[in-house]
Amino acid sequence: MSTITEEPTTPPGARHKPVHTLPSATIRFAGDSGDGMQLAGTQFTDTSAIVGNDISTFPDFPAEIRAPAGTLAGVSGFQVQFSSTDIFTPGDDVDALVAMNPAALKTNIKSVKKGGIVIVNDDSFAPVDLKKAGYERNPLEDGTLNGFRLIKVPINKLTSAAAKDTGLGVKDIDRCKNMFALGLSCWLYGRPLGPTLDHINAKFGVRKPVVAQANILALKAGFNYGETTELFVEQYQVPKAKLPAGKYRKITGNEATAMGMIAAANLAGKELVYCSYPITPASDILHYLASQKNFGVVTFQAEDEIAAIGAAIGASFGGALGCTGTSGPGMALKAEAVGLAVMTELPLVLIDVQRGGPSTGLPTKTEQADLLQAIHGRNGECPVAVIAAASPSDCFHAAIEAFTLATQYMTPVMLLTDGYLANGSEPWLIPDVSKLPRIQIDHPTAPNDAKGFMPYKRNEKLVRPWSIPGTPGLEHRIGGLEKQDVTGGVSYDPINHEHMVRTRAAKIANITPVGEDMLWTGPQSGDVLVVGWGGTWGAIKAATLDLQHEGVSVSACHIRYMNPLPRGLGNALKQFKHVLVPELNLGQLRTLIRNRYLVDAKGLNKVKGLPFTIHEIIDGVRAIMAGKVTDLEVVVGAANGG
Amino acid sequence: MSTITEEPTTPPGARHKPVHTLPSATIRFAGDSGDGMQLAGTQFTDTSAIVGNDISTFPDFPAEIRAPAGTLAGVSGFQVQFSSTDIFTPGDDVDALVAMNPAALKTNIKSVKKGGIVIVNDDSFAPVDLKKAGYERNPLEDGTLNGFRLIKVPINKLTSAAAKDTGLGVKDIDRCKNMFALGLSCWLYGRPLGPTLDHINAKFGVRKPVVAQANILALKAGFNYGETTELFVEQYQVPKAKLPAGKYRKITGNEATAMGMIAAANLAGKELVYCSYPITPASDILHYLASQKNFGVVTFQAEDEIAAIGAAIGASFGGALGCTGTSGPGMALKAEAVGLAVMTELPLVLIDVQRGGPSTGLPTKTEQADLLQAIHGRNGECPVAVIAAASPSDCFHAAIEAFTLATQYMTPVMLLTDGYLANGSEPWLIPDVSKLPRIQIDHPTAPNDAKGFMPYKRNEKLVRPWSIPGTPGLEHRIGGLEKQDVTGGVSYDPINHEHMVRTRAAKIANITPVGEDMLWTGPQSGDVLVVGWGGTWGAIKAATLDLQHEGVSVSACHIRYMNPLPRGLGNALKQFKHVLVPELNLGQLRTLIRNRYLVDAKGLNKVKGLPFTIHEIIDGVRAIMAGKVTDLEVVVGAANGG
Amino acid sequence: MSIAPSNTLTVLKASDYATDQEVRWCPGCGDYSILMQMKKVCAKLGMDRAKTVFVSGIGCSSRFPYYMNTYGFHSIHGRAPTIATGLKLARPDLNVWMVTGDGDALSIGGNHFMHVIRRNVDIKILLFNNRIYGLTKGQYSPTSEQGKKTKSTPMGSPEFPIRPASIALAAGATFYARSIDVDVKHLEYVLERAAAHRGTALVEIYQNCNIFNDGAYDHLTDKVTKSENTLYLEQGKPMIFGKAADKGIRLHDLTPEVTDLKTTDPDDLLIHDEKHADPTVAFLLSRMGHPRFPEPMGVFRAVGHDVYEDLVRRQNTAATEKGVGDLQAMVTGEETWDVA
Amino acid sequence: MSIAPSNTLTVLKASDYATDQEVRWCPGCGDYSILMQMKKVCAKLGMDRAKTVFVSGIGCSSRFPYYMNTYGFHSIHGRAPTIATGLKLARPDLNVWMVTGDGDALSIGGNHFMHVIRRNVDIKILLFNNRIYGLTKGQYSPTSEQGKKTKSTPMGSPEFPIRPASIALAAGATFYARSIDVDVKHLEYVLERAAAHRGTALVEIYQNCNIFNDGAYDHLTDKVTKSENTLYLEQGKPMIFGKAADKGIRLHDLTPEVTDLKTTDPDDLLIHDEKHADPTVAFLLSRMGHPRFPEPMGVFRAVGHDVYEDLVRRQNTAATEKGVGDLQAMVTGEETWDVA
Ligand SMILES: Cc1ncc(C[n+]2csc(CCOP(=O)(O)OP(=O)(O)O)c2C)c(N)n1
Ligand SMILES: Cc1ncc(C[n+]2csc(CCOP(=O)(O)OP(=O)(O)O)c2C)c(N)n1
Ligand code: SF4
Ligand code: SF4
Ligand SMILES: [Mg+2]
Ligand SMILES: [Mg+2]
Repeated sequence: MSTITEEPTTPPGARHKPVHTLPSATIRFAGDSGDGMQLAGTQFTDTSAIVGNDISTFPDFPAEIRAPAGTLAGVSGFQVQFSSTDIFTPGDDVDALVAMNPAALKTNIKSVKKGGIVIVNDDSFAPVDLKKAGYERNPLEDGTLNGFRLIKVPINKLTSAAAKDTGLGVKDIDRCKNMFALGLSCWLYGRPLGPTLDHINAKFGVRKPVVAQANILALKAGFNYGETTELFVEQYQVPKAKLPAGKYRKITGNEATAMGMIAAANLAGKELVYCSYPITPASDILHYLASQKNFGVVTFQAEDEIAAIGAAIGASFGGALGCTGTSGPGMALKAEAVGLAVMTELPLVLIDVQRGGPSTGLPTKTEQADLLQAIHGRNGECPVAVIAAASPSDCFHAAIEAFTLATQYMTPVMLLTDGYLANGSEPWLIPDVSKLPRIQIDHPTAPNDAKGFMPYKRNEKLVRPWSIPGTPGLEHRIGGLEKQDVTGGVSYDPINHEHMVRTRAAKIANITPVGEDMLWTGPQSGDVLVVGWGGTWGAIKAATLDLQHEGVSVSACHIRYMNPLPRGLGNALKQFKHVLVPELNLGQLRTLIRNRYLVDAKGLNKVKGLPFTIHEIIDGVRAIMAGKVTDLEVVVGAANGG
Repeated sequence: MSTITEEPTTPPGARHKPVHTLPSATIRFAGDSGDGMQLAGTQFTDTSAIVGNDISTFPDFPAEIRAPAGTLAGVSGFQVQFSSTDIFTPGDDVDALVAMNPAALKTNIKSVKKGGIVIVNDDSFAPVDLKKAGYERNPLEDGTLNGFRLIKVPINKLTSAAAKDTGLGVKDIDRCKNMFALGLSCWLYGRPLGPTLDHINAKFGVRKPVVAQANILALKAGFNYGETTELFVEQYQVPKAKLPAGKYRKITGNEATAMGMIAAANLAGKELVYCSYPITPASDILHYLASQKNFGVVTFQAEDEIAAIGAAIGASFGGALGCTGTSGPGMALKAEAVGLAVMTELPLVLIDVQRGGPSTGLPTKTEQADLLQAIHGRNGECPVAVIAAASPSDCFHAAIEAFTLATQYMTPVMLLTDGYLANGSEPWLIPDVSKLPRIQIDHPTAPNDAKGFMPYKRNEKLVRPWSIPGTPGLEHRIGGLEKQDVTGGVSYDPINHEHMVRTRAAKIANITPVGEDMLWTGPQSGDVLVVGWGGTWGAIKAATLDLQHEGVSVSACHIRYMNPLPRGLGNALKQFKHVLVPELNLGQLRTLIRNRYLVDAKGLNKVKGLPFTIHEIIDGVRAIMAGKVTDLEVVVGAANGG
Repeated sequence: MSIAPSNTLTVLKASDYATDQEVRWCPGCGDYSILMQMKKVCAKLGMDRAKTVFVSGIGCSSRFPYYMNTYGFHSIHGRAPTIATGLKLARPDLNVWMVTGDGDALSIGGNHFMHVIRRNVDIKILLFNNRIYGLTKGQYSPTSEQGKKTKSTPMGSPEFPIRPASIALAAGATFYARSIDVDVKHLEYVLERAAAHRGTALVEIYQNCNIFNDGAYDHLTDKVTKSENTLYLEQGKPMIFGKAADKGIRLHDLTPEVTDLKTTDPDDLLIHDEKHADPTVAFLLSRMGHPRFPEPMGVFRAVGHDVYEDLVRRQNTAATEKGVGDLQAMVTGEETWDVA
Repeated sequence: MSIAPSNTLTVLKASDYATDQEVRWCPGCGDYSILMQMKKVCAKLGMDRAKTVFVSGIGCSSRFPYYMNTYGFHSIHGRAPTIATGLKLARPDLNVWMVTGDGDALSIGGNHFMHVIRRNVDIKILLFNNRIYGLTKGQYSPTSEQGKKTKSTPMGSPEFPIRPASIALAAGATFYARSIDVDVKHLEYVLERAAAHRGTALVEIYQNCNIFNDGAYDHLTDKVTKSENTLYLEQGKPMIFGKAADKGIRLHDLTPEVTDLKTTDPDDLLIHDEKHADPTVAFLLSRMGHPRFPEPMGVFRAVGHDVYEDLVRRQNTAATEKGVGDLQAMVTGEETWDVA
């Protein structure tokens, strides 16, 4: 942990070249899956965070484990925006692209700003490399890159030159390329090498000193290369951001989700039993929890998603906090068992880290198309509570809220995140856990009725008691057949069935949020209200603020509680001329809003496996204000599939 | 097959007692699961149909195979309305109840009209029988039945007396009780015994002549008992209905569905491969199809519902008509695989015979709560076509339409029926199959593009070719990962993904119905429009006609195409002051309508595992006209689960 | 898992394990006898009702929990093993019994069945094998004989039946035993043995469905043929059967064969060893069946082995010994920075 | 099922079975070799590309169909057996191959795997067993050894590995063979044998995942230890192995044991019989494994047996012989009445 002094870090190379100060900048590292771009990006991010910038990252990797070297399919990218003001997205366009090979250049050049910097590894543009990337001619020569500031660097040669004396093998030295690129990037944006040096030493220092040395040499060579060569005429710096004071860390959505679950168990004085079957992009939650066994966390890698939810239900029946996590296809498989949890009214948390669909779809890409599945995807009238996290760090709180609702209302709760939140990261003002509210849970120990124990005798919130095996005198039996209210016996009585269907619905409908059910940006009335949910919060908020600065009468209402919808929402919607609902689907939240409030909400829908850019939202708002509703209406039409 | 002369059948016993003519009557046979009530009811129905009445039946049996004799759980009932006018439901209230034991009396007496006839088997009202049914005192004596026309008949004694000389064992003779009750009922309503005699002879005549004889004696004894004793002061007759001329049969929804599937295969010149895992109330479709192997029907009883849909998809890929049928819980399990069929754009028909939910719910009861699951119950944007049958015989046409759409649009099609349609029966004017339209299917035999075969090259309806293995030169590979349009190759390209998501949506949105997408009762404008779907058609139509006769400005629009919704619907809704949507759920169609058309449709919702009565619909319409919307709105609130 | 009552010392009778729910199986169903024997064993072992849980799937057999006055969970079709696994992971202290049918366990639930056995979770499984789908009114099941005519196979089932014992042993079952509904003493013995086993104990119970598959086991119940068709396995004893105990089982060219004791050297007979480390001999028994062989009854295999939830819990203990988790430390993580 | 080309007589080369798709496995992955051998065998047997279909589930291994220039279906996780079954029911004339992984076949797909084998559907199954989940980046699988440290088990897997061969044999497999990715000749031989079998032919292929489970089979590939750890099964031959062919397998007290040939009577050695009617011996082989035993390689079992789709189709034929279905008659039914 390093502390930062008040005076801004002066880049060490700053004496030689003019230094331009930027409010914020976005850099993307792109190369082969084997080129270590994720590591370079992460290090650059950590360094930027440590020097006090606000940061937001977007890693983007292929579905294949390791597609053939040099091919378009094999390109792995890592984008980070670092800023002196607070930011909410990894940035729309890239100021500087580092492309380690032609494939990386080809797949990423479109995102670079006109006039942006493009650093390419000159040594990997041989005809064979170009061919692999499907380039007829060499883009470095045929003018493809006119309008960009192209900087060709023979990274292979320079790296091996730098590390040749370490005695490390050619292959291993070659692996240091990413450190050279990182060093160069650090110089360009005046980032200190310290944090990376620490990281290298921590990782290899003891076990593989030679490897450590080689990486360090490459890193420094890259830095010095920027400083000494004439390729770069200027250098940049991004002053630290004015973030609220305190201790920060960087966090991804999956980390936050896992930590939130452990925190919830801790706050409830319960054991967490996490049951899951691996699936991208949810697997890391299982991995993280499996490494926290000293918190009494039990992880169960089940034989499939159905077994996972079954085990979670069994754990909840036993009195633990049962939870199951997956992604879209896995959630589809759990549908029948969710019904069992609804009928037995047991606490259960289900996490859906949404990815591109339908079917196997785009496993490593992000999307928001599982909302209606979460709400309607089961047989019968089968209501559950649904919460959606708005940012990587929000996953922590959303997870705690999910467990709080599940146990307070004896109901399954779905927590929706997505691939963008799961893998993206942001700085997080570390919370003081002693300040987090406890989760109060009482298991009955004695009969709750003169006639004996009544497992379905409800409290004023229509919630039944959570009585667990091992309690003498409360022996009872539950199951998936319709239950008689109060007694919990099997009942085929028509009146009781209607009563129970409506009771289960009312219990969910009347849930009182235990966290913010909507996040507002701007006043609660005006011309345009942008209503969003989930991982699009950052882009929508940034766009809304930009427009507000321009004097546009626009506000944003971001929904965290998808079911039940926020109490005030219906009224809030009516305070605006236009309602725009941007979603990474064909309009799922929109259908809920239109149905519930009969408000003619319009959709701004994107289904590309990618998050919104700020400009896409801004353009959407402009369009709707300009009355360009019919265009959007086409989208709306498609959205309803009919 | 018997033909009917113009003059109404005069009941043989008519000479002795006054005969009242009724426009229609409703009788219910109720007894132990072992009492053969389903058979008695079926025979009474067949006879009524044969004498030319319109009929509608409602069998209602317990979830247990054979619950303990005499208990409430073991009661099995069969209700039939027979009429001289055309009817659409098995009748609201019962004119005559035949109760074979106290449990049957207790569970059914509420449905009997004030002043209605209650025939009880006096021999089964011993204290022990009363106890089993939970009667403190004997209802035949304590005045419980004041206001009904109670007729006590010692059915056991009379039956054994009638059959004693056959030499049949006591147990077997006892089994003839239902025939005695049937005979008595036939006398009461002037039904001929002929059809039942034919049935008995056909069933036992050869194999078990003694059993046949005993049944016949009991049947006749029952009939004569009515005629000779003074218990009955009068007799009734229900003249034949003015049904369109032609040859009729009785048909249940499950029979019609299965026949429709075979017809579809036949009309398409294809083999039907039906893959299913048994589940109530869908199993009979499998049973029926398994007995039709001479139509080239292949039936596959899979290890579970997922295997069933997987096999159906495999069969479709092979060029057969793949179909899978189940009920709600099974449909939930198929969700992931439906996505695969959507992504691979293969024809597939899924049948959901809806039952009471959620979870295992009420397996033998009816409900309409799987509509939103059918439309939204999958991960990702995953549109399929959804059709709902309106009556038992309509299942035949709906099944043909489902296969037509599936093959013409290369898409999964969900066909929704329900337990009420599945087991209920009605007279059916037998169609001339030679008049049914052929289903045109073309499998490509040569490449469809200069560059070779393009499996995802679409026609003007956005439909890809159905090319099947075994065709030289068209070798290609499909799967669940996002497909590149035209080539069908795996594609992670953002633009292509959005294009494909919208293309799949548009393909479904633009489907042209191949049958009636809505059924209208009354003018297309007025005060109240009752919008329904599925098995509630009969009750809604009957109620609407009744109200129209009273001069109420009400029409009914019954939707058969749930997705895409009928083209004209949006406009039609706006031609009425009020829109009422009666559903056997908490408002699922209503959410679709409100979302799509922003019309403030109100719900009339019943979730009792039972069909609507005509009066419930009538009252609903009256309520909405009387401006009692807030009451209904409560229902609406619950409907949205939030 | 302690099965002795923690909360009481009063001795319980079989009837104390009955609920007020009326039993809703068909009159004459084999399930009644199994229920009775189970209650007897509970009483005999003085099982703590509060700490005992019966988990089931869906089927006639799966109604079982409603009739036991313990904790119970009547879940969904085929998934009981998953619920029982989660329950044991959360509550290793509970005495968990699972009740399932041939369809529930081997058709829709086959995979979970295999995996719970493989993991050797400490639960007792009662598999009611009536070789038919009872609750759905009589379709063939994975254990139905080939050619069986049922509602769904009017021309006979084209499928080859599966042997639950073979699958279980292949999955590494540490305990497998077989009995039959009507042989109450034997059934009681087997249930006791299962209760005493630590790990997954599978008891396959031949059960007569007198409505849809009546007489499926007549060869094993019929007074006359019974003893000719049943081989009672006894630990350490040679495999002998027949009313006159005049027949035995020996191995010839690695396959079992029935031999006449008059003409056979007793030492050639197979000796039953339920503790055999290698499951192969038990597997061999699982292949024996009517009509070629007598049906082995009793405990095929009972070996000690680590229990899944123990191994899982040990990891928590080991990790915790290195230091109980500190929430603030976890949330803080390794790399942090301060903003003043 | 005819596998000889119907439409052409031109001789095809292995390369003719390759698609234009670039192969996207990691460099060094064992899958490459399996793909190559498969293409060779296709060419050698002159398989008709138009009539051949590769069906797979999800996993690295399941990408296989994209690389075969035949018809192909890359389905969803664990469900390939169901799709293959439906395909064969509709089209018995097709030559259907299924490709799956240890997770796809034995974890999520375990039940379908068991049932397709039980039914003996005429498909060939290639099970790529790398004892890890490759595509999801390295979690343990049902075949991973106990104690294995993976992303999801940092303290070691608490599960007991399953033997695909044991499960398959318990389910009644009519053909089971085992080979390994790098032993190309042996793999080719085994694939040919599978192609020749009528019914479900399961081929388990030990495959190295050099990214997440590198060296899982070193004991079988390492020049030095290979022959000491491998037992090549040959029909009718005694089970002998070792570089110097100096060791054998014999049965002692019904369990296999390794014996030194110098001190053993050759007649005591087990003789391999893949045609043995009773699956018990094959089951015994399925339990043998490193380090206590050499790993048997080759064809464990290959017996003839009715094929599912034949039995199903025969019912259609039989029914049709009694009279092809008449649609009008069916719709009309037995009981009708006329309204004038
Ligand atoms: C998901 C699902 N599929 C199908 C069913 C219908 N179903 C209920 S029990 C059963 C099989 C019962 O057979 P078995 O397990 O042998 O139990 P038994 O009734 O014979 O005791 C089936 C298919 C269901 N309830 N749920
Ligand atoms: C329903 C579903 N659950 C989980 C996944 C994630 N997933 C894809 S492949 C796989 C396992 C792969 O292991 P294996 O079958 O051994 O194949 P390998 O990659 O090792 O060849 C998993 C868990 C998925 N795609 N779909
Ligand atoms: S159907 Fe068969 S198994 Fe079910 S309760 Fe009746 S007799 Fe028992
Ligand atoms: S991850 Fe392993 S199995 Fe998958 S392609 Fe790479 S090496 Fe092969
Ligand atoms: Mg059964
Ligand atoms: Mg694997």
